[in-house]
This record gives sequence, structure tokens and C-alpha cells, in this order.
Amino acid sequence: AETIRVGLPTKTYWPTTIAETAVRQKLFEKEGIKAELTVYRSGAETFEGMAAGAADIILDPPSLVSAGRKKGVMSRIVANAAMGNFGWQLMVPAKSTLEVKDLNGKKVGITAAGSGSDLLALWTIQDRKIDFTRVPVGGGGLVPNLLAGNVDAAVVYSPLSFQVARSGEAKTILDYATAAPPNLTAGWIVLDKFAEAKPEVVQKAVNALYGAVQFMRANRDVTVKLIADLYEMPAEIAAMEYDNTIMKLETDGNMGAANVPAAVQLSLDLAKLGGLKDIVPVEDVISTKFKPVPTKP
Amino acid sequence: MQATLTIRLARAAIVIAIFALWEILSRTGLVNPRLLPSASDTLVTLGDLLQRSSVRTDLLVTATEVLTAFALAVPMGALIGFLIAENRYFADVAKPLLFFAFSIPKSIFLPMFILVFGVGFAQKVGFGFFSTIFIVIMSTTTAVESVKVEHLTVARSYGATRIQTAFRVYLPSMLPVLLEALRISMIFNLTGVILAEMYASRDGIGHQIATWGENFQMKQLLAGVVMVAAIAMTFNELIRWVETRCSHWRT
Amino acid sequence: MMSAKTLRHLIVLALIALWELLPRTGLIPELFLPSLSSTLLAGWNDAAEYGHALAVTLYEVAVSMAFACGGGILLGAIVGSLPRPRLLIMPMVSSLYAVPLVILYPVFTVWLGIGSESKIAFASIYGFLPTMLATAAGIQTIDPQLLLAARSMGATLGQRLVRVIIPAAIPTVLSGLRVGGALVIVGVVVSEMLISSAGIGYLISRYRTILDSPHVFAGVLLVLFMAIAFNTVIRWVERKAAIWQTGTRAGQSAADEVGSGAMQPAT
Amino acid sequence: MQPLANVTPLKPPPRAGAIEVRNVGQVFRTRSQDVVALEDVSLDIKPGRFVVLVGPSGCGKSTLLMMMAGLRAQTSGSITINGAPIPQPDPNRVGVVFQEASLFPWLSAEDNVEFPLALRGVAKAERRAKAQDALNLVGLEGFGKRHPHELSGGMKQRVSIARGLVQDPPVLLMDEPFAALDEQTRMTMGDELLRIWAATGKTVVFVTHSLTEAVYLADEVIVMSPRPGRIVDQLQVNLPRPRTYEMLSGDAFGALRDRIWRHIRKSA
Amino acid sequence: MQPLANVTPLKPPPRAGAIEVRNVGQVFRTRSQDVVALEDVSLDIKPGRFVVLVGPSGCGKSTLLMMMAGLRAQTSGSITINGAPIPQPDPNRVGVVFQEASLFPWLSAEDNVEFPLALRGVAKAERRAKAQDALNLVGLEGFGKRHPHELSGGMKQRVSIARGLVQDPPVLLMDEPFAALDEQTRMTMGDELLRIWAATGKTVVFVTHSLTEAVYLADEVIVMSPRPGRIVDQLQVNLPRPRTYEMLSGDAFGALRDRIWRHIRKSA
Ligand SMILES: Nc1ncnc2c1ncn2[C@@H]1O[C@H](COP(=O)(O)OP(=O)(O)OP(=O)(O)O)[C@@H](O)[C@H]1O
Ligand SMILES: Nc1ncnc2c1ncn2[C@@H]1O[C@H](COP(=O)(O)OP(=O)(O)OP(=O)(O)O)[C@@H](O)[C@H]1O
Ligand SMILES: [Mg+2]
Ligand SMILES: [Mg+2]
Repeated sequence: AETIRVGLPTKTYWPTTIAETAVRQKLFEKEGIKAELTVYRSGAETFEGMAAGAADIILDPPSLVSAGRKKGVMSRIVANAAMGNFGWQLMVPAKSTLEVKDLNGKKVGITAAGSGSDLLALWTIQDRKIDFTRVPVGGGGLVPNLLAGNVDAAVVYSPLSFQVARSGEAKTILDYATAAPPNLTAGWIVLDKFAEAKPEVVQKAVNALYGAVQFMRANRDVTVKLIADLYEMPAEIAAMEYDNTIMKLETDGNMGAANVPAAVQLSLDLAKLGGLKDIVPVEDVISTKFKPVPTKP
Repeated sequence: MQATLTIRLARAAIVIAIFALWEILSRTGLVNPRLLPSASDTLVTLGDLLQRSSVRTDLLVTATEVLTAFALAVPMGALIGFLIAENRYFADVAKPLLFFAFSIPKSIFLPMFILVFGVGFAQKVGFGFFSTIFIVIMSTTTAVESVKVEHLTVARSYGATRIQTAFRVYLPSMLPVLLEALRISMIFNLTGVILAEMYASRDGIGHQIATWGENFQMKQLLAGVVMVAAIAMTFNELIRWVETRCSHWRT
Repeated sequence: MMSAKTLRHLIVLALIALWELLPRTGLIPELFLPSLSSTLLAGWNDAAEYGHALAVTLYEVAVSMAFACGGGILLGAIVGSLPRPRLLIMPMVSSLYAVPLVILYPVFTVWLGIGSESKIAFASIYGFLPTMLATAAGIQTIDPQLLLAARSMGATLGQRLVRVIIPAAIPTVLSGLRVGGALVIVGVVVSEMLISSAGIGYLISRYRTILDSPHVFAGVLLVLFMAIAFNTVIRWVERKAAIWQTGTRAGQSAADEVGSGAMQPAT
Repeated sequence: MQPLANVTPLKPPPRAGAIEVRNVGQVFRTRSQDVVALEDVSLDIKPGRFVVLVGPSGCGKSTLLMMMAGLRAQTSGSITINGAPIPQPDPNRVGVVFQEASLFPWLSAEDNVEFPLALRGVAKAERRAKAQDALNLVGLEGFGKRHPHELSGGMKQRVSIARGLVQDPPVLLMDEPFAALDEQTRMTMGDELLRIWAATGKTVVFVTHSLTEAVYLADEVIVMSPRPGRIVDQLQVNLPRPRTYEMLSGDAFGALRDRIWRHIRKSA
Repeated sequence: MQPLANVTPLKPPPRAGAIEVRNVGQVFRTRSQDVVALEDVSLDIKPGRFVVLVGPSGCGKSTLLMMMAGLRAQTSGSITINGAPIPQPDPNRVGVVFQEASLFPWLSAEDNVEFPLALRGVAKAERRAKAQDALNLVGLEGFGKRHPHELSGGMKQRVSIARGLVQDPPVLLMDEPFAALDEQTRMTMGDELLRIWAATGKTVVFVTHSLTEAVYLADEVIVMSPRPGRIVDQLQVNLPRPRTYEMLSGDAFGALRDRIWRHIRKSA
């Protein structure tokens, strides 16, 4: 059988849960293909991995597709995975009394310049008409620096955000899942070459992945346990991750849907804010050739 | 013999002191225990982690990659370093170039390794090798340059071939410098492999550590760091063992 | 045969040509290696930004260099010349170095701050140990008779250090310095790449996150220039110190360079 | 050549170089076995004496000198210089000329000679002048700028002697200083040394393998035997001073030389 | 002590150690100026001769030896051994005992002596036996396991001599090999050397500062003067062999010694 190599940006991020579910529920097998999962350090690395020929299908935001096309890496989003920043939250230490509007002139921690958290921080600046310093502290430095007071607030990803909120160390002052306008935050991406050479493999892969999403929605307990195992987290946090992100993911992934171009455009606009110069037209970023038909477990 | 005993005791005392300090800092809350879990907690976590077969497999994978990269980088680096030291022409051509290559953060080149090797064993070993070889070359060059001319003259007068000179004069006189170099190289090697694993991986301990770090799982993170440090220290001890066996002629 | 310098320049030219041609012909995607011209263009267009970043990085490198090299040589010399501390400390020090600092760096910023201090601390440690270990190892190769002679003339520990140990170990110390200095540069840039809001490393990682490879490599080019500058300084010191290295291989070749020393049949 | 009067003490030290060696033993531990290098050695050297130490190779002469210089601790017994023990080297009391030249390869000949003065912070001009005098004295005028590897074996040894002399301590220990010199230079240097000694009132302990040299220079010759190193004879040389080359063929000289020779012959 | 007959050639080399030195000059370039160490030196040494080189310190004896050994190229002129030039060291033609012991500090005394044999791949047992013989010959029985830093100055030099002898080349160059030895050991070693020389038919070129030793050992004494180094005299020593200590006091001996002495005196 054909093997499809799936590239995932970081382990404790919902795409991993999807892909793992698809593997464990043997959805790829049902489609007659095999899958090999590789976890990368973050979105950019995953994209580089695909460009280097080490991954066939990856999950990443539209901005990277756009940037890649300008750099000679031709790829498109074939399926829409999420239309919002679920689980992403602007947090301050529990004892802090700061509100979003008070952040003017303060320091806000992000993972890396140009990353998803940076884009959200920039959006906050623009949307709330305030100005603060974005301080890249890396994924591992986010919470430590927040707790130590080196930054006044931080843009935290899930399920870390749930975890620190739960432990009472920090609290949320802005939930991007609801605050930010719905845009296409992430989609499944393949190289144009690959889509042309093996369209059936791509089709089968998205089928399996969206089958996994269906399965997860239908099987709360199994999924919560999987998340808890994979992320090495208490079931309680895993349940929050399930309710607040997994349940919000796109279920059909159709790039042909009417709302998609605008959502992609918005996503690119946000990226432009973050310093992305390599913008290409929306129609170059997406492909409507594949419409996922979720595999039945 | 007695001296070595006291030194051993002193060393043990220092190790214990470090752990005690760690424990105290964390327990008394001088340092936020969420940021620095106590030594005992970390060790307990370490024990738990080692129980997991997945962690053991990861450790094994990493150790294999590290050793392979090391076994490739050291002889090759030593050879190139030796050639550079021995051959002025080669040195003039290569030395500055190698130095520049050495001064660039290697992680920039990680994608290139994926381009060439894909993701997997070869890529990790390749990057580990790449991170190590420059320092081996540079250290070997240094070591060669510290050899005494009069000893070379003696060997020459007895008609020693190049190989004989290398093994019978260079090697023993270089040994102290060389062993130190090996030590440093090992650390570079380890860091290289772990960076490669963090970058893209399906297994290996570096990958685990990165995840723990990003999820603010401090106990696991520290336990992971202790594991990696333990691998490096074991290796260190190995080199020290060689060192004490070879260094009796030094006063 | 062509002179070494010519060959080296040819190699550099070839590398430059390859750098331009490989991406242009599409053999390597521009994402991994943008052509030299587009790199230079990117750097030129944002020269002000790079200039500012370079200033920050240079400052951090300079301070770390002072700590790493100065401290490394001094401590290496002390530890290397006293057998007791050597046996006691050296294994501990090299074991400590075995702790993968890169992983812990994000946590360290909690105590060291996110600004220049943490970069300087990280790079100093990074460059300090190789310098120190190399110095200490070099010192062990010193002829003990020389130390005895100095002692008989009443040299204090400090005098022995400055007047005997360091000059005698100079070849090793210098190359320890080379390694240490290079590592300081790497250390500063890497720590900037990990966590920071200024400096060349920051630019590299920012542009990398948005896959802007020409800007990434413009940063790399600047790092390279720092390495070249540092190398020039070291070579200058090396030439100055050539006279100290008599009696070793290093001295022989240094002496050849100065143009003295008798003709010798090929080794 | 210039008389050494030029190489005067930096701060005139008390010319009282009494050396007392009491039941000294030295045991070296090697991997295989313990080596008794010296056993129960006792000596009494009055200030201002010229004492020569002779004995077959490996009998412990250098070891004894190292202990007197405070460069090595004895395993048993005690050594005092001017009544005080010498737990560590003290250039104000004792100077050493080593058996091996032990020059610093990175310093020129004159810098090597200046080294001990530089350690004491003597001003540049002064120490350069003193070094020049000392180099002239050992016949190395014009060689000051050379580095050790550019000197012949005998020249290196002479630089080392100059370095010992320039320190001008009340006690001077010299370990086979003339071994690498030709006979003519050796004689000149011997005479120079005697003149310096007479002018400064130093105590000199001198190791040599040349019995003629021993008798020619000494007030007292101490003969040692090896394994373990012990003192087998102590001879007073009562020849008048200044010594002359004519004395070499005199009967008194011959008798002393013969007596030492018989000891050496027995024990070598 | 054992006769060196035991230390026989590994593969009997042609005992034809003719040395021809033709108009050889050596100029050293130092930072300050050029040093003419040797100028226009010509020599003809017949195979099997025992030639002694004497001259004041720094006259170029060591330099000449290094050139004969192929360890240093002459600036001008030519040197041939058995008719062929010696562009690089060839242990099958020439062996060297250096002025400084130059032992490898990381090897024990016996390993140091075995070193040249190990280079040629001689089997362990055989080379151990040969090294033992050579060490006994120089009076170091039982010191084989010691490392250089555990030996006295004279002992180191003897190990170095043993290392030179164990190779057994047709030409042996010895640079002040006995300088650090006491007179008794020196005599014994001299006699041993003469026996080996007679038994093996080697050519020996020997540097010494002892004129007595020079005349006692030599077939021919070559006297050099310094700055620039030149040959000022060449004396045939026609005393009968084997030499005895009685000859030392003979007139012929004294006359030769005096003639050399006058040269040295003039030039030192
Ligand atoms: N560090 C050491 N370890 C072991 N043995 C030593 C050490 N130093 C000296 N010895 C031994 O002690 C004895 C005396 O040595 P010493 O150097 O004092 O002799 P010496 O009288 O100076 O001889 P020489 O005339 O040959 O210089 C020798 O047998 C030597 O092997
Ligand atoms: N590498 C060198 N560079 C410059 N000058 C040198 C060098 N080697 C030797 N010389 C000079 O050449 C001359 C001859 O030196 P050489 O060592 O041959 O003397 P020698 O006859 O062996 O003296 P000694 O009896 O003192 O050993 C000396 O003046 C010495 O200073
Ligand atoms: Mg001695
Ligand atoms: Mg000489």
C-alpha cells in the first residue's frame, strides 16, 4: 500500500490528536494506505520538512503556503481544518489585575516572532488600539516567564492555557477563540506535485483525517483518554481540550465552501500584519480539488 | 591511593551539596517550586519515566544516534585536523574556511539535512556528525601543534614513518589535549543530535524533552535533562578512565 | 602549485558561485538556500534593521567574549596548574557542561531576564568551558622543569601564572580561544534565536518563522562576518605570540611564517 | 670579561649562608617500588664556604640540592638555612642553577637572565644592565637577543648560570653548571665564579663530575655513594687561595684528587 | 656488564661508513641577523674510524652532526655517506645520540630504548632482550621500568646512549654523550664503546669537551674554531690499541693533548 507521511507541528497540538486517532482507529488502513507520523518543532519546520520531501501532507496556516510559493515551494491547502484560534488565550498571572486595555506599554510574551501567537498579539494591538512590546520567549519560556513576572501577559496555546488556568497560576483576559474574527487558521497542505502525481492518495488521506474528526466528536471518552495519554496530562485538562478545541474543528473541510476565500484572505491579512511580505492571491493558496469523504470507523 | 580517596569523597560531597541546594531552594520556596521542582520530585519523576518502555526506547535511539555520529566524526575530524596541522598548504587553504563554518549556528542547516537524508536515523546522525566534526578538527590541530620538536627530531632520526610518528609520538604527547577535546566534542555531538530530534522526529529523547518544555511540565523536563546529562557524564567518566590509565608519566 | 591563498580564494569564489547558481537553477529550493544576490538585496533593503541588530549582537558578543575568554584562560590556568583542584574540579566542570543548556535556556531566562543579560550569561558559559578545558589541558603539557625553575626564583602563584604558565601554554590557549570565541558567537546568536526581541539571532528566527529565507541568510551572512572579524583578531594575536611558541610544532610553523628559522628538510 | 662586582646585590642581603642538614632521608615512591635516594645525610656548611659535592651518577646530589633549595620536601630529617627551615623556595636566601638549563623558550637569552629580577620588580633599565653584565661574564656578549633554540648546548647552560648569578643570593646551589662547556671556558668560568664568591662572601654548593674541578674550586669536597645516597667522605682542601693552574700538578692536589677518585671508583 | 656483541645488527648492514663532507656551510637566519654557524668545512672520514670532534662551545659541532644525520640541510656544500647524499635521516646508515637526552616522557626507560626497534617491527621478546642488554651495558640494570622523570640527569643520558647503541647502524654520531657522567662511569662507558666499535667495525663520530677523553678514544681528533665554525686542525692519534689508562700519562698522549689545548685556548 502507499504510505503517506503526515507532518505535524508539535506534539501537543490538536492535529496530532486527529492523526493519532486516524491511525489508532485504522482509518488509513481502511482507505488502503499507510500513514507515518512525524512531529516537527513548529509550523515553519513542518513546512520546511514538506519542502524537503520528508512529509506529504502537513497542517499549517495559509501564510506559510503563501510564503512558500514565493520561495519556489508550490503547495496548496486541500482541506480546511480550523476556522478559529481555539484554545489560544491572552493570560496574566492569577494575582494580576491587568485588563487588555491596561497592556498599553507593557510586555507581552509570545513564542516566536512571526508565529501564530505573534499574529494574535499583533491583532490585539490593532483591534484594541493599544501598543505593547511583544517579547518572544519560546514555547518553553512562556509560562515560566509569565509566572516570574518577566512579562506582564502572554499569548498561550492550548492545552497549556487550560492547564495553567486550571492550576490557578494564571487567568485568561482574552479568549481568541471567540474574540478574533473567524479566519482560516490552519488547513491540510500538500505539494502541488504530489497532488497531481497521487491525487487518490491525497483524497484517501483527507478522508481518513476527517473520519478521525467525526470519530472524535462521537466518542468523547476514548478521545479524552487519548489526549490525556498523548499529552501526558490529567483527564480533566484533556476534557477541556476536547470541549474547547476538538469540538470546534471543521468537520467537512471542503475548500470549495463559500466562506473559505474570505477566511483565507483574513488569515493572510493578519500575517501581513506580522511582517509577512510574500503574499499571493487567495486562489493560489487553496485547492478545491479534494472534498473529504470521512472514512467510517 | 589515599589522595584519590579523599578526592572521591570530596567529589561525592560536592554532588550531594548541589542536590541539597537544589532541594532547599525549591522546598523553602526561595525559588518558585513550579519553576524549579525539588530534586527529590525530579528524581521520582525520573524513576517513573524510566519505567516506561517508550522512554527507554527513546533513550536507546538517542544513544545509538549519538554514538554512531561520534564514532564517525572523531576519527574523520582527527584525520582532517592532523592533515591540517601536518600540511601547511592544506592548512592555509582549509583552516579559515573551517573556522568560519564552525562559527555559524548549525541549526540553520537542519532543513538541508532533511533535504538530503529525510527524517530519521541518518539525518540525526548526519547532523550530530556535522555539529561535532569542526570542533574535533580544531582541537586536533591544537593538539598536534603542542608536540615538542625535539621529540619529532628523535623519531625522525630513527626513520619513523608518518604513521609511526603519528601513533608513537603525536598521539602520546597530544593525549591530554586530545582527551579534553573528546569530552567537548561529545557534548557538541549530544547537543547536535538532540537539536535534530527536537526539530523533526518520530522518536528519540530530544523530541520528548522539547514537548515537556513546551507544555511546562517542569518535572519531566528536568528529569529528561538529567537523563541526557547522565549519558554525557557516563561518557565523561569513560574518558577520565582512559586519562588516568595513560597519564601516569605526567608528574 | 598555486599558492594556498589563491586556492582558498578560488574555493571561496566557487562557493559564492554555487550559492548563486544552486538556487537559481532550482537545484535547491530557494526556501532552503536563497541565491546570494537575493540575500544581499534583502539585507540591503533592510540595512537599518540589520545594522541595529548587529550593534546589539556585537555588544553581547564583546561582553561574553571578555567573560568567556578572560575567565576561561584564568581559571583554566589555575585549575590546570594545581593538581588538587584539577583532580577535584575538572571532572565536575566537564560534567556540568554535559547538561544540555540549550534545552534549559528558556527556563533560565526566568532568572536571568529576557534582555542581553541572559544572552551574555548563556554565551559566556557556552564559550567559557572549552576555553578553560583547553587551557587546563595545555598547561598539563608544560615542562615541569620550567615551573620548578620559576619557583626557585621565588615566583608567586600569580607570577608563575602570567610569566610561565600562560606563555608556555600559549599555543593551546590560543586555539582554546579560537574555539571559545567561535562558541561565544554561536551562543549569542542561538540564544537570540531562542528567546529575544533584538539582535541578529532574533531577526534570523523571526524571518525563519515566516519562511523569508533571503532575510534569514542575510542574518547568517552577518554572523559570518563577525566570525571573519574575530578570526582576523586571533590571527593577529597569533602572529604576535609566534615568538612564544618556540620549541613546539606551532612555533615552528609560526616561525616559518615570520621568515626566520633555519631551512629544514621536509618532515 | 667584567668582574662580577658589577652584578651587586639588589639590596645587600645578610651574607650569612649557613646550611645545616640533619639526618636527611629521601624516599621516592615509584609504581614498582620505593627508592631510597638519600639516607641519613648530615652536613654542616659554614657561611661563605665553597663546598663541592661529588659522587657517581644517581647518588642523590641533585635531590639533595633540590631539598636545600626548598623545592622538594625531605622524607625525614631537617634542613635549615641560617637557622630557619626552608619549606619553600626563597630567592632571598637561596639561588639555584639547575642541571638542565631550564630556560624559558619564549624568552630571549637576556630576558631569561632578567627573569628573576623582573619577578622582584626591578626597573627595566637596571635589570637590563645587570643581565648584560652577567651575560658578558659567561662569555655571551652579543647573544642576548637570541632565543634558547638558537643557542648551542653550552651556550644555554651559560645563560642558565648567568641567570643564577644575577639573583645574587647569599647561598648559591649549582648543579653541574659546567658540564656542557669546553675545558677552556670551564676554567675561565671557574675562575670567575671564585672571584665572585670571594667578592660577595656567598656560600656556594657546587656539584661536578670533574674531580680536578672539585679540588680546584673547593674549600671542602663531599663525596657521596649511591643506593642509598650517603656521605662517604668529607675532605678539607687546604690549598691556598687564589688557586692557580700550577697547583693542579702539585702533590697535595694529586693526593686529594686520588682520594676522591678511590671513593668514586669503589662505588660507581 | 656484557659486551655489546649481544647487541648485534638486526640485519648485518654493510659496514661501510665512509663520510665525506665537502665545503659545507650553514647559515642560520635569526630575527636580528644571519649567523654563519659553519663555513667551508671539509672532512673525509674513512669507514671504521673513530673520529672525535672538539671545539669551544658554540663552534658548530652539533650542527655538523645534525647535517651528517640528515636532520638538517646544509646551506652550501655536500655531505655523503657511503657515497650517497643523505637528504633525510636513514637509521640503516646513521644513528644519533643527541646532546640532550630527549627521551619520550611517556615511555619507560626500556620502552625508550626499544623505540627504534619497535619502529622497525622487531618482535617484542627480541627487542626487550636487546633493550635489556643495552641498559645493562650503560649500567642501568634494574632501572628499565622507570620513567624519565624518575631518573637522575646522568641516568637519562645513559638511557639515551643505550637507545643509540641498540640500533647498531654502520655510522654512529654521538654528541657529548658522557657530559653528565662521573669520571668512573665515563671511563667504563668509554671502554665499552671502544669494544663495541672494535667488534662491529662502525664509524663513530664523537663530540666531547674532555681533551683527555678525545685523545684516549680517537683515531683522529678534529679541532674546530667558532664564529664562523671551521676546522683548524686534524690530528692523527697513533697510539696503539687497545688503549690503556697508563697511556694517559705518556708523553705522546700529553703532546697531543697539549696541541689540542692550545687551539682551544686560542679560540675560546
Ligand atoms: N621523581 C623521582 N622518582 C623516583 N626516583 C627518583 C626521582 N628523582 C630521582 N630519583 C632517583 O633518585 C636517585 C638520585 O637522583 P639524583 O637526580 O639526585 O641523582 P644525581 O646524584 O643528581 O645523579 P646525576 O649525577 O646523574 O645527575 C636516582 O636513583 C634517581 O633514579
Ligand atoms: N636554530 C638556530 N638558529 C640560530 N642559530 C643557531 C641555531 N642553532 C645553532 N645556532 C648557532 O650556531 C652556532 C653553533 O651551534 P652548535 O649547537 O652547533 O654548537 P656546538 O658546537 O654544538 O656547541 P656546544 O658545545 O655548546 O654544544 C652557535 O653559535 C649557535 O648559537
Ligand atoms: Mg643530578
Ligand atoms: Mg652542541
